[in-house]
Amino acid sequence: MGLLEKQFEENVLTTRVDWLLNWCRLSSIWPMTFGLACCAIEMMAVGCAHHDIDRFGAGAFRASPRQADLMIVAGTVNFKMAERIKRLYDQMPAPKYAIAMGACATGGGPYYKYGYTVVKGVDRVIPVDVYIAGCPPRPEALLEGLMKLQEKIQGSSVIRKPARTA
Amino acid sequence: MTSTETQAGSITRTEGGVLPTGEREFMLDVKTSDLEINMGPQHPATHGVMRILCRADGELCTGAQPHLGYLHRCAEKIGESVEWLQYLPYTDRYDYLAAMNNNLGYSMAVEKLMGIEIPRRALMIRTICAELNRIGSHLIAFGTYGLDIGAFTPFLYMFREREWMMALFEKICGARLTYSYIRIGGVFNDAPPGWLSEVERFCDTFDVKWQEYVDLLMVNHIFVKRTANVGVIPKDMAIDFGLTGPMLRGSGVDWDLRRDEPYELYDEICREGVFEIPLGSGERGTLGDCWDRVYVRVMEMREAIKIVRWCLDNIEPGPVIADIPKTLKIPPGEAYVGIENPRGELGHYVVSDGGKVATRVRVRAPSFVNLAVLEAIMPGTLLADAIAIIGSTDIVVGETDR
Amino acid sequence: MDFRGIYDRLRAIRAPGLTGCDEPRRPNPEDKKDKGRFGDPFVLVEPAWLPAFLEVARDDERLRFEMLIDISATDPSAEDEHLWVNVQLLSLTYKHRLAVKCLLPKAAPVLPSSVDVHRTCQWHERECAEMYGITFEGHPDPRNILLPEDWVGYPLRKDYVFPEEYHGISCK
Amino acid sequence: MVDPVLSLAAESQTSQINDWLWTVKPDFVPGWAVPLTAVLLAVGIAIAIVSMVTMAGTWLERKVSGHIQCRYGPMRVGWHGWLQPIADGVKLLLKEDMVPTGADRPLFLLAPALVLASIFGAMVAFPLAPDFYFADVDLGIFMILAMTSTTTIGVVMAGWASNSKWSLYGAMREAAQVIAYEVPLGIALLVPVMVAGEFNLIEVSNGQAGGMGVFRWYIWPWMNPFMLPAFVLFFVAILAETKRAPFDLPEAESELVAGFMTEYSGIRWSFFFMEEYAAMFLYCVVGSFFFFGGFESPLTSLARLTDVHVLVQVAAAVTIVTKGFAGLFLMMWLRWTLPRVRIDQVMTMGYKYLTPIALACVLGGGAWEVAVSPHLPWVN
Repeated sequence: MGLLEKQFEENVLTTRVDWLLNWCRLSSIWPMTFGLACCAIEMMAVGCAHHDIDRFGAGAFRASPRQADLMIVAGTVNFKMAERIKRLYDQMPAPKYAIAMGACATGGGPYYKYGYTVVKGVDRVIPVDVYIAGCPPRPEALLEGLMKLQEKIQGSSVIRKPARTA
Repeated sequence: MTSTETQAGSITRTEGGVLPTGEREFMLDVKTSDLEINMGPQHPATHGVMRILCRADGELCTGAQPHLGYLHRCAEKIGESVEWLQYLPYTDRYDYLAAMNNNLGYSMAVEKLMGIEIPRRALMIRTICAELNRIGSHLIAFGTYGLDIGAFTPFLYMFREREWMMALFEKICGARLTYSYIRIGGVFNDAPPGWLSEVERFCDTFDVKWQEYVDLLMVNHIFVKRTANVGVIPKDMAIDFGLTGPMLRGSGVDWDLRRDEPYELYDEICREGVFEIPLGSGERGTLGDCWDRVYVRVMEMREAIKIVRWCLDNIEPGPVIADIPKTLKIPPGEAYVGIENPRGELGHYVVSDGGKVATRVRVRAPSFVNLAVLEAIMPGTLLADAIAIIGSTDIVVGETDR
Repeated sequence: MDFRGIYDRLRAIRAPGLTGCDEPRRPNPEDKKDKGRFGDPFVLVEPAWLPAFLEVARDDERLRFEMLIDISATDPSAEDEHLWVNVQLLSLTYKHRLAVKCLLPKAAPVLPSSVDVHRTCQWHERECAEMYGITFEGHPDPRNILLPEDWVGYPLRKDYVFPEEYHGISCK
Repeated sequence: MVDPVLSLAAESQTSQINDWLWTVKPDFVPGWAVPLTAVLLAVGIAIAIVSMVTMAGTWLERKVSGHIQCRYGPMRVGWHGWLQPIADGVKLLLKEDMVPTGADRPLFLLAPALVLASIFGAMVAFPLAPDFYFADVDLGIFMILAMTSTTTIGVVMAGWASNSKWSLYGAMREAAQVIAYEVPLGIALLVPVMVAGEFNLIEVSNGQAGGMGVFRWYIWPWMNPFMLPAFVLFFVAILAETKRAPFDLPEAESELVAGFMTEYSGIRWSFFFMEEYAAMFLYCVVGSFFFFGGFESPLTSLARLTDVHVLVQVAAAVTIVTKGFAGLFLMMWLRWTLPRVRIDQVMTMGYKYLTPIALACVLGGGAWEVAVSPHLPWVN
């Protein structure tokens, strides 16, 4: 997309094309098989029959970061892991998204005060698109987070020039 | 026998068998270096964020070194920093698949120091919850093991039943995964109306489903071929490595804390002969192989159902928590309590100096101890077997790293 | 066998390094300050003799402590001059347990490794070493196990100061 | 015997298109543009078939796996998520094109193209209907087997060029596995070839037409009792050839992350996917040609009664595509049911069991053809 990306003025055609491309992106957000801690179990639950994240096209969990679009940071991040998370995030091809699932990934959670090895929020390492509260969040909350991410993707510009903010 | 010096220079590998004369000279010329492959921290087979450094000669794994600490969450430091009761939610989070059992272990350790009497109904509900959670934990262990072996679907089936169990726990305590329900002195609140009968319905359904799982995966020919005779842990090795739980029983050692050091109601339950302790027998391969370990877990699920049924039959109304103050001051002393977690002996060693905060909370995590055996049994297996072995240890990284 | 029996047996076979024992007791009603001592009894062992003690306890036919459940350490308080090393032993044969405690001076916390007696010690000792700064002499693989290799300080000591930042990630 | 490549030029669909193009060519268009257009059109059709099969395949895979696992699979994009493959495809197209540092760049870029090219090559020999084909290759089955096995080169290339140990493992496993199973696959196919007396897929299909209807399919024991074991061998072998569970070792997710495609992202990665589904479909089609009547089905017979040429062609096409997808469904069913076998078990099975059994089948089938078949009234 390199040549076409963010090259065009906003008009009827480009907005429709953008809408279509964004629709494709948001309908097929493939998460990475990557669980850290307790939240990972709820993430697994989301992938399973009862909640079935595959309904939204996001059920193709890929083990390799190269094929994933979404990194769900499900659990506590500590210093030893933070560097790996950064690396995994860098290995994902753009456009890529990250969800901080649960209190630990959002801001250290219950380990904030005495957790000497715990990173106080994964956003100190990688950019995060959606934060989900809960310890651990319910599967429904993760689905809600996915919806939020879809909303965010729908608003992004692909071939249009990004909207100027005053 | 020929031996080749690898390029790394550190490892001398000895080829088995006698090679023909010509080939021996040929092999002496060949310089091969073993491949160091890094499994994890993000790898589908490591069940979380563990890293295993494998040295591999082609498909053959010649050495393995687990690296932990990717989920070290300072649980023990927190234990000696927060108040006694405040630590309870942290116990949920080391073995997050069996949070009820963790609550139970910690509560029992503190109660041992306090020397208080727990109401009988509380003990009953505790046992029901702990055993249900054991089923849930084993379901995931079995399901993810299928995943390691390459069978995806049984995993989802097992999550289906687990989801019902989650709903049961949610009804009784409001949380799906991290319960903090079993408190020091009893349980947080009484079971809501109709809960016990729903547990009974769950037991009835589960018996049927259990048979399905056994048919679908446990006796599947490919599954048996993949797991039997793989990763054999002999009895003495199991004891030497301090293995507990299904890992130990899979090796044929008849040891279960619920029977041999009965705590809470298990004394009574064992006296009535409600449940049996399944042991590995080498039925499909060698004693102590992966299949035996998985078999023990699968059978334990059914035994747990029996215990739950017994509790449902014998439960009577009454108080569910002993009279304890809001801010606990635990008398000075030290106590160790080990309970039979789904993964083995979960020990809590607590030291109190008489204050509101513990001096020491040591968690003897079964996964941590069980994992150490990998270094000993993985060399000499195929890479695919290595994954089968990791899966059969059934570790929870939250617990190995705490 | 109960604790008394085990202790008597240990003395009878002259278990190496055995220096005494400690049992729970009720508080003295006359002494207001005495809160008593609750929980489990334990035996005290000279740190330098710990491996030998474990070996004897493992091999004695009346004790048979063949499984080592846990080795951990305790820092009783920041002022205390000693660290404790706590060992939990279990006999599968006789279904009894024993808690062992060694007192180590904080100034030089060194004791021999017990890996040759119980292989399970390997990881427990590594954890103890990184958390308390105890040196286990003769340990085959003395690396950090849970903490990163370049971690500074011994987190479970009472006087541990939390780090400000690690590899550029702020801890505040 | 006609050289497959020559036949492609001489009597293929492109030549049909070619002739038709000459008739509609305006005067100002130069003469050399006509064959070029014809070739481009044919390539377009081939790409369309491959991508349609892949799209239908991925959608089916997710739906089938979903329903096997008590869930629905994609539901939100279109009716039961039928637009999902399009969304996936466009998304993959929009992804960043990544070449890892340390990778062998030219090989890394070439490998997916080679994989895809080989499957297009194999597609050439696939007749969609008795009178609609790219090339009526006399040695059709040879062409397909030869072209599909060249994907291995691409896979090995990908594994090597990725500079990742997982990829290398995947590639080595793929090479070992494909070589081991090419043998029983080829030998097992000899049995129906002997029964049919033909290598040409259309002729094989024609051989199964006749008064007996579906009971004249070669799979039935009264045609040749060695056909059923041959089919089982064939099916197991194609599972291994297409890297499907229980033989998905080259991309074994729980072992090798994603095997030889670990380092591939975006559209390049989807090329491997297209190859996989197209190859699966193609092998299933080959299976239905040789064992399950090819174009023959009650539907085709019905269409033949009407004596409308186009209708017969359409019915035949529908039949063969349905049979192909039925095979695909079977492969999916197995994938979502069975655990994965180990590499040594794969090798043992291929070399020690399948190959000798396949040889025995050929011997038995051949003997039957020589000794028994001529005396069976329904065969002739």
